[in-house]
Amino acid sequence: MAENPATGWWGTLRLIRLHFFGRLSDLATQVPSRCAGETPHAIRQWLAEDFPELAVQLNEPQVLVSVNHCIVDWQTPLTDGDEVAFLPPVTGG
Amino acid sequence: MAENPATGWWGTLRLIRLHFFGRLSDLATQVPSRCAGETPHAIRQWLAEDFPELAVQLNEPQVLVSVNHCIVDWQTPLTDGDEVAFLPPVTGG
Amino acid sequence: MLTTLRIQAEDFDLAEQYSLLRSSSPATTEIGAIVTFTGLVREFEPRSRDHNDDGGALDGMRLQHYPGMTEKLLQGIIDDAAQRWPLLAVTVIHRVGHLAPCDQIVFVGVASEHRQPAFQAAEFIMDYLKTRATFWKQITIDGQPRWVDSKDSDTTAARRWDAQCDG
Amino acid sequence: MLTTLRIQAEDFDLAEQYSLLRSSSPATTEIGAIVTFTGLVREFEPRSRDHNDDGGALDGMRLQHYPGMTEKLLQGIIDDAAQRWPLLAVTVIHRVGHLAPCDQIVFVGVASEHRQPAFQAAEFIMDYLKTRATFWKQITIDGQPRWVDSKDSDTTAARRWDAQCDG
Repeated sequence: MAENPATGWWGTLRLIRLHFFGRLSDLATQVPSRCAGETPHAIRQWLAEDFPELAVQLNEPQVLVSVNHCIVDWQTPLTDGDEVAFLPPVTGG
Repeated sequence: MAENPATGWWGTLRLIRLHFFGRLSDLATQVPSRCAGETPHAIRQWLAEDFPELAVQLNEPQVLVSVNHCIVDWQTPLTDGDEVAFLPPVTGG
Repeated sequence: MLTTLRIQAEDFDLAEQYSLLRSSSPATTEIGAIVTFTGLVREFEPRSRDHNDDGGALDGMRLQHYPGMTEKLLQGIIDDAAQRWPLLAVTVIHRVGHLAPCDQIVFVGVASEHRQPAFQAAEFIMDYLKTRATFWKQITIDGQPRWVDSKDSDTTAARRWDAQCDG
Repeated sequence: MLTTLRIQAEDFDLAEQYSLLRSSSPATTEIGAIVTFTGLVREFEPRSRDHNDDGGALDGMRLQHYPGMTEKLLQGIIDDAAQRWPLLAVTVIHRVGHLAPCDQIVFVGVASEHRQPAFQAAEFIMDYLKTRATFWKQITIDGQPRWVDSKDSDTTAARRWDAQCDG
């Protein structure tokens, strides 16, 4: 597994909590619940190294990303303590 | 009161049952429940002789007439035993 | 399709009607959506078009109908709805006689596989019931009874569905 | 406006919810219309887009959601509805966890003075709940769990309301 940037000594530490839902949750059982990353996009790229199957799903255009419960752009800058969730199309109701 | 054509000796006897609803029912309490008449229009004209206030209401364009529970034209020919009802705009629900 | 149609003086029980819709369709496990509409007597009625009163608090209401014709018209409305949408069960109950503020007047319940037919059929039935079914409301305000005027908005509501047919 | 919003594993009781809508609005005697929607688990699910199964009879279903975000999104949908229509009370209940065929999944109830706002707000809330609220269904057929695909028809349904804003 690639070194988790959250545990590295370099750069600013941005400890991000990760959540995966729907079909993504089945593919993300081995993903650490916290990591570092400058943007959701950077986290997705980091995940691709060790979880290629998950990364394919994360790259689907229908998958949205939220930060602290708000849907955001993949390039949104993250700050320490942010909660990032990867959301496949919802199917409730 | 004008002679009820249902009780006259002349012409074909067409004994028609009459019903009045909504605001018409308040104005028609003295109208006989049966009469004769060739069409709903003819009955309305006959009613005008003795019930002018009712006739004004019956001439309102929103008032519909039914024969045997079907909305019909005022010139529809009637036959013995028909049930004619005068229907102001409905207000149920 | 299970159809229940009742015109009655007695009140109705929503839970009982819902339970009937939910359980008595020939294909209960196909039901994915149940929409219910309940109409209630409001305490305040707007001013009448024809009278110079200011509206006011309702003492009560009397609902008159044309027995025989009303049932036929309501059945026709339900049949129309069933032609337009795939429905599994429909219930229509309309009360007649004397009603007080907050009383239930009318119930429409529709069960279908999906939500859109259920919503649309329930709204369609109410729109047509309001404009075509032979019921007349007489309200009493400050001891004065008067017949309720029909609403242009109801006629417009019913016409929406005609437009859909033409289109 | 009275708002009730619950995400829960337990079943809900329609009669209780109706009674709450009917009685607990600040202006109960103004309520003229109550619309309820109940979504139920159907026994048969259509074939998946991505899988080569034939669909089939459901063993059961599991509903996952995103705690915190779901409540926020549902509250936003209710607030949107209240901006668009004059509503007196709104209730939204969504179940999570394990469900069996015929179980109740979701309840939306709306009380208003008139029927059109009640119907439209209930349908609006369901359309947006289906396309925006963070719930995910996993169904099990013949012992095989699979995540349910989102429906294009739901996206189209939600877009109807966007179009109304533009117009």
